[in-house]
Amino acid sequence: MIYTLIHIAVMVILAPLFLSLIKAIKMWLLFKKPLPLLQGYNDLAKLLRKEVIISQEASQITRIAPYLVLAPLLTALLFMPPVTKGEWYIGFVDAFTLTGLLALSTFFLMLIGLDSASAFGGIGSSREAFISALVEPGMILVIFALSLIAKNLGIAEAAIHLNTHFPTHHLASYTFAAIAFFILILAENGRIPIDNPETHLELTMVHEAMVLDLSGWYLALVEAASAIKYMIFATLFVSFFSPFGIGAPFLIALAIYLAKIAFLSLIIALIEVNTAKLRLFKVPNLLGIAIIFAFLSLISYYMLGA
Amino acid sequence: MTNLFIGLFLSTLITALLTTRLYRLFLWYGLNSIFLGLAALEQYKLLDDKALLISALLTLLLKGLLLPYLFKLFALKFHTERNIPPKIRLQYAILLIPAILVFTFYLINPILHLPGKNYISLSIASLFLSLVLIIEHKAIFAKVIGFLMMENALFLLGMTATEGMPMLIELGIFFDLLMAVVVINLLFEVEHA
Amino acid sequence: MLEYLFLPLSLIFVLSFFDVQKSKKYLPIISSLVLVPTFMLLFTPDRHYWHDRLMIDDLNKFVLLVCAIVGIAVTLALESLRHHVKISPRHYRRFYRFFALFWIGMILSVTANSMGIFWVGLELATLSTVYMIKTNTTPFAHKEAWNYMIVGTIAISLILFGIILIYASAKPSLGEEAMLFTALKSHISRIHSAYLFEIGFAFVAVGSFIKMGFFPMNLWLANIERAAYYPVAALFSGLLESAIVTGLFRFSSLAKELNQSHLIGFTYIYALLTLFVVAFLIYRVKDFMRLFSLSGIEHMVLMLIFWVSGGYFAALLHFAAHAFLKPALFISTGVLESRGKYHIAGALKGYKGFKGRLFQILVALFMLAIISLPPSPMFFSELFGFSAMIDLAKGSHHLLLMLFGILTILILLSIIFYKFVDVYQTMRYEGEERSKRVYASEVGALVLLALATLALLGSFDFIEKIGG
Amino acid sequence: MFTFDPFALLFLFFLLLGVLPNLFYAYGYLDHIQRKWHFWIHYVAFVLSMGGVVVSYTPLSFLFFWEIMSLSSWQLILTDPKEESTQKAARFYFFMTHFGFVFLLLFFLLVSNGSLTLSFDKLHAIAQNFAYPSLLFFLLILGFLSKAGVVPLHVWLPYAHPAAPSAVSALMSGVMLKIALYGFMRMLLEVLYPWPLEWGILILVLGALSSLIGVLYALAEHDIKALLANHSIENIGIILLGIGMGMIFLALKLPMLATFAFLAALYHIFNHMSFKSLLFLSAGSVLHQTHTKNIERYGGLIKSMPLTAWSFLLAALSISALPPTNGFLSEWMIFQSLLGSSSIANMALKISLPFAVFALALTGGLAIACFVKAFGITFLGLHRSANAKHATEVNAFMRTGMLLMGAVVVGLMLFAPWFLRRFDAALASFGLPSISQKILFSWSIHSLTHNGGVVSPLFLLAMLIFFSAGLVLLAKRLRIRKRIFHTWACGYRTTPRTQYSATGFAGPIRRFFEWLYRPDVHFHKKTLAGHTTKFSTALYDVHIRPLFERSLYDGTKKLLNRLSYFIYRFAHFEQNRYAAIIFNLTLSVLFGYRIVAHQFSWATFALEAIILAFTIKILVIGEKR
Repeated sequence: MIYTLIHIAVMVILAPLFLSLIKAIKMWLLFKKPLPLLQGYNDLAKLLRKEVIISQEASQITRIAPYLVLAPLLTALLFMPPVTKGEWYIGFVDAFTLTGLLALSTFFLMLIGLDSASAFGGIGSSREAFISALVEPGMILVIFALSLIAKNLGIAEAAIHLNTHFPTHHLASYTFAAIAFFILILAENGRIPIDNPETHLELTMVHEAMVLDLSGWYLALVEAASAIKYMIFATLFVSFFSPFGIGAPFLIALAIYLAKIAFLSLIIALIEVNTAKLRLFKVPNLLGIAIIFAFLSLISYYMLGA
Repeated sequence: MTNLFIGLFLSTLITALLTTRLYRLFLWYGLNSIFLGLAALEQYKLLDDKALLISALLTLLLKGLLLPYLFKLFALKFHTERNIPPKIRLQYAILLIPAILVFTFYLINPILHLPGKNYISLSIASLFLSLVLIIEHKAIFAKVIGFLMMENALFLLGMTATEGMPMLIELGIFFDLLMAVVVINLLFEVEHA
Repeated sequence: MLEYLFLPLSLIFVLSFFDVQKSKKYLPIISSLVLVPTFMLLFTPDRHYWHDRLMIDDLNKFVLLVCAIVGIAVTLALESLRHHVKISPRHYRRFYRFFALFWIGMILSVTANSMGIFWVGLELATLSTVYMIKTNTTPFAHKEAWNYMIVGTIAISLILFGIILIYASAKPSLGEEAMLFTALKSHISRIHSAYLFEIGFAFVAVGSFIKMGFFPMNLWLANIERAAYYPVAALFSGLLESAIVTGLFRFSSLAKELNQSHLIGFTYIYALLTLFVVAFLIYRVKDFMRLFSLSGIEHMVLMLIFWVSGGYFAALLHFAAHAFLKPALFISTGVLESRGKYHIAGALKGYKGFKGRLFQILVALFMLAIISLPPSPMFFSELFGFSAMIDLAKGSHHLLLMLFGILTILILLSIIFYKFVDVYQTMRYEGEERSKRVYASEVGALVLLALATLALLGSFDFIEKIGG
Repeated sequence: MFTFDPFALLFLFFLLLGVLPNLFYAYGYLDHIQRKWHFWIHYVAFVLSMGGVVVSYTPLSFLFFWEIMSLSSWQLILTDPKEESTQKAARFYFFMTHFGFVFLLLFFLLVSNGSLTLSFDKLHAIAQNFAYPSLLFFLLILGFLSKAGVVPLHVWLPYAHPAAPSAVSALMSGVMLKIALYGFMRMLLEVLYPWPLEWGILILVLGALSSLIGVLYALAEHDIKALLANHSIENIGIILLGIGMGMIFLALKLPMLATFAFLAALYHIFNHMSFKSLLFLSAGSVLHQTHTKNIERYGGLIKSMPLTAWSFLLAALSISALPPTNGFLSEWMIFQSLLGSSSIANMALKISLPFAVFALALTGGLAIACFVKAFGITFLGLHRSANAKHATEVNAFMRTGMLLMGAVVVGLMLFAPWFLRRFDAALASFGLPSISQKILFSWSIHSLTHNGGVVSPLFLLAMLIFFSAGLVLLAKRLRIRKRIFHTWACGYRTTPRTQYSATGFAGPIRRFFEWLYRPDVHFHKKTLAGHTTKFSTALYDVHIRPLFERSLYDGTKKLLNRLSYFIYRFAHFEQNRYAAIIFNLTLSVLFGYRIVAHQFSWATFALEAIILAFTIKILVIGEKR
């Protein structure tokens, strides 16, 4: 129990670190001076100090929604696979609940975009609605496939099971699921080629456009939420697709876990550096690939021997 | 003898079909009714049925003489056009009339072995022929004559197929016939009023 | 008791030779006197009159009662005919005279046990309607009167032809008795030549179908009802058709005993054809009169197939419901069309006062009742009728074919349903609101018919007994 | 005649939940209705007839109340019949319900052997002996599911439901559609069981199709009530997914899983009633105040109508299946029963089930998008028209109605286990095994498979409240200062016209599904001096007609028109040719009798045809002049 709580705390606390890490790697690869890894914390700290300015046009929603953007994600953290085996964890929560919680967060985020009557918030919400509508089926299908491979619908249970029974018979469907899930990580977290988190051109952005009218504490909440969201996805990815090392003692296991996430961040940074952002209406093509791979994963699981 | 009269009955009907003059049509109708009456008299002699005698006489008097006369009077009174060319081409009519006769025999074929059943086919044939009479004329008088011919066909059927209908029914039919004439008269009158 | 039925009618006939304008207040009262013997007949056991040529059985009693109510309603409505159309006193008197004759013929043919008497009554009724149509003095009416004269008499002649053939087929074994429905029914197995009988039945059926305006004569009836004054149409649908349908019921139950599959095949094919054409004609209809007369044809078809399928209760209920509803609608067309023939839009708008409101509500209800929405008796009759048809289909060798036929009928009925809903909405909610006058006599007639329809709902047991 | 078995009682309870808040609301709504008596009479008749349908236990009474239900709802649509579109919708609706009734009637006639007063429990034996059970099933589908608005029989629904007064729309969408499903389930479970696997698959496919198409068309809709009506199609599809899974499991002899799926379907039936009613009620309040259904003319209403807005938000969360609302719970259950497919042996079925999962998931995603749009455009931002500016909160009765319905929504969420036990008991009366012991532990719902998931609405709710409260406390602790001022908005001034419109919001999705929508786009702009990119005014207008309307409905209508025209022409013979027609008629009838009654041969039949053709040509048609 205590280890699980520590794990959750680590996830919350280290969340901004990994986003900064990606950014730093990217800058380093582009021969820029990389930003310090603690930049994310600095940003948050600055935001907390600042005064909140609420748009004149905004309603109660702006005051409430940021909490509801973050709270579902924090709740979702409770259901993450544990870093070590034999530890107490919440194992019964399945893909549908998890995606539901993520969607709840996105729902309020989109409302924020519409609340301040600015055209850019609308753009952001509209695009986010479009992308997340297409992400949701892919997400559910992937996790469904994984839970079939792991023979358990619970996310945490499945991760544990994958560690003990590595699916050597279903490697094809396992790989397909990995590819699909990876694309979904990019899409859900607003990474290139779906969205550019560092863009300064309003017309091309998705996530940033929605929060354009937020400031101070509220912005901090939303930023923290996006960091935690990345953490959730990264945790899911590493515990599903590299289910190694959780047999180790807690501290070693935690270290392995963090290393895996850092490695994942490195890959994402590499991809971001090497690809251009897709036009909005090309995005479905990428998501379509994810969905098809998810389907393939399911079907090959069935076909190649259940 | 009955055969002969019925044959003549049919031939007057066919002739009426080809007539182009109104008064001639009345004449054929009268003759048609008279042959029918005569056939009925023959039947009466054969069956000795009083009812048949009465209807035969009524037919002779009423349909054979009175009605053609009345119609002529009407036609004079209302200045009716006397030239009534049939609408169906002669070429078609020549085919149609025998075809109808063949058809009725074909229709009755399953029961032709029963006595007197060929009369049924003949009367169905005359029913169809009088329908043709109605079809081929536009003039109201010709249509009415067609209708009356049909009545004759009915009588022929009743007389030959059933060896005489019940008296009461026969009288009812005659009553209705008269009624029809009254109505026809009224219709004409209103039209000319 | 039967004799008394003719008494009020003869009285109307005699009165019509005197000044009707003065006596017309009494006419409805006189005609409602018919109810007295009708009701008394209702409680007398089955009886035969005049050497079995006339008879009173359950079916007759029922039909007589229905006809009496419709007749009274029409006499009531006739009172205000002058307000809606121009009519000279002389023509008015003649109208009444022929109306009385018509009714007498009707009663004769309904109560007939002898096929001959049935025919005589029918012919009497038919010929007297010719003049009733002619009361309207337009050239169109004149032409249609002649058409009715010719076609009606041809149809009637075909019926007689059939009757003679049936008589001929049965006479060798039954003698003079062969003219009587009852005798035929009880000795049907003794008929030698079933083929002759069937040919005869075909003639009777064709004649009756023409008279009822089945395919391909559907336009004819609609034209005539269009040409005549609206009470004539009401009489047509309420009385004349009733008489023919009753006769057809009797003939078809004979034919059914003889060879059921032929009868079913024949009527079903015919009914499908007719419904097919009628449904599409209704779909394109543009005035009330044609709408109602075409739907009258539709209901006749339904009654007939219900009857031949063995749904006697359904057929009778449908018959009675139709006999009440359709004349009511026809009577109301006098008011509905007071702005001109083709003004469906807004026809049911602009009624003021108690009479007007009542009229509006009643007509709206009648419109909905005629498309068999509950709780109209037609809803139940159609339900039970179709259940009889399904029952028949299940017992037959051509289950799928029959089911397909029934489904087709139902779908065609829903096309008609659509049109009626369309017309209902158009007359109620579209068009401009213009005031229209409604007269007490019409509303009275409608109320009477509405009450009669309601009474039907309570008399299922009674009707069931007749069918059984 | 009538029954009060647990299943019927359950739906009576359902009716009570749906109608009671609605009554308050309808009373408050009354000042908007001119024909008050007309409204009340039909309203009461409508409610009573729905109750009648539920408790009916013979085909006769069932059909009777069913038609009364259609009749009264038709009249309710016509409560305010001034607009042309309302009349059209009413006509269309009434025809479609009658069309469904036809098949229903045929179904009942077939399974009752023609005796309509037989009670339902006797029908099973007859249905079993019927030679073509699939025919019965098709009739059932056409009869009930056309009323429930399942694709492709759904086209009337987005027209009809919005045309009624809002209280009635809520009843029709929330309650009446479920009455149709009640009939469907009762007939399936009581009369038609057991069924082959394929029936279940068919229902599953229909459900998947309806849910996707419903939500896609909802997204493209600008009329708020039509949007909600389209969502009804979607949710009926979701319910059908549950029913279809239940049918599949029963056909595969997995009764426990079947019960679970049926439970999910029933639960979603209840949930959809609650949140759809609430949505219609709050949309009705908006409509009541702004006098327009066009979503583009709302905006900023959360400030003037807070209660309405919050109840809309509650219902929107629930219909979007966001945890921990009741809508989420029932969709979760349906999802779980879809995942139960891993215990199915049939390979083809197994492979096709992921598609249903996909449909359900995509539907969920699109529903979220749609309700962000509906809520955001309606209640957030600035007023987009004068109508919206003058809106105020509705009167107390309407507020009470919305609050009560909101209480139903929350109740369904909080007391989910209690409701599920009732559903379980109701299903047990059809001989399905009771599984409430297996899936319900204290306040959580377990999936039936041993390695399945668990969901606990209370836990999720508690966690969400815990975290939000913690964050709020943190904010208090940090003493966050707030100021209300202009925000940057990229340097533009925010006016009502700079806001995103609903059309724009749905733009990306509409563009992505353009091949499906095939929209009529009208783009008028006045260009300046021949420049294509410079213009003074521009009007962009998109109209999307329901799927299949063009092909199935307009096509049918065109066919009918053409057919009727030909028949009209054909029937209008020249009038003096009546005698000729009679001649041919008699000829053909006699000929027919001769052939059929005496000796049948195709040769004579052909001969007859030739002769008839000749006589018709000569006598009826005549020669061309």
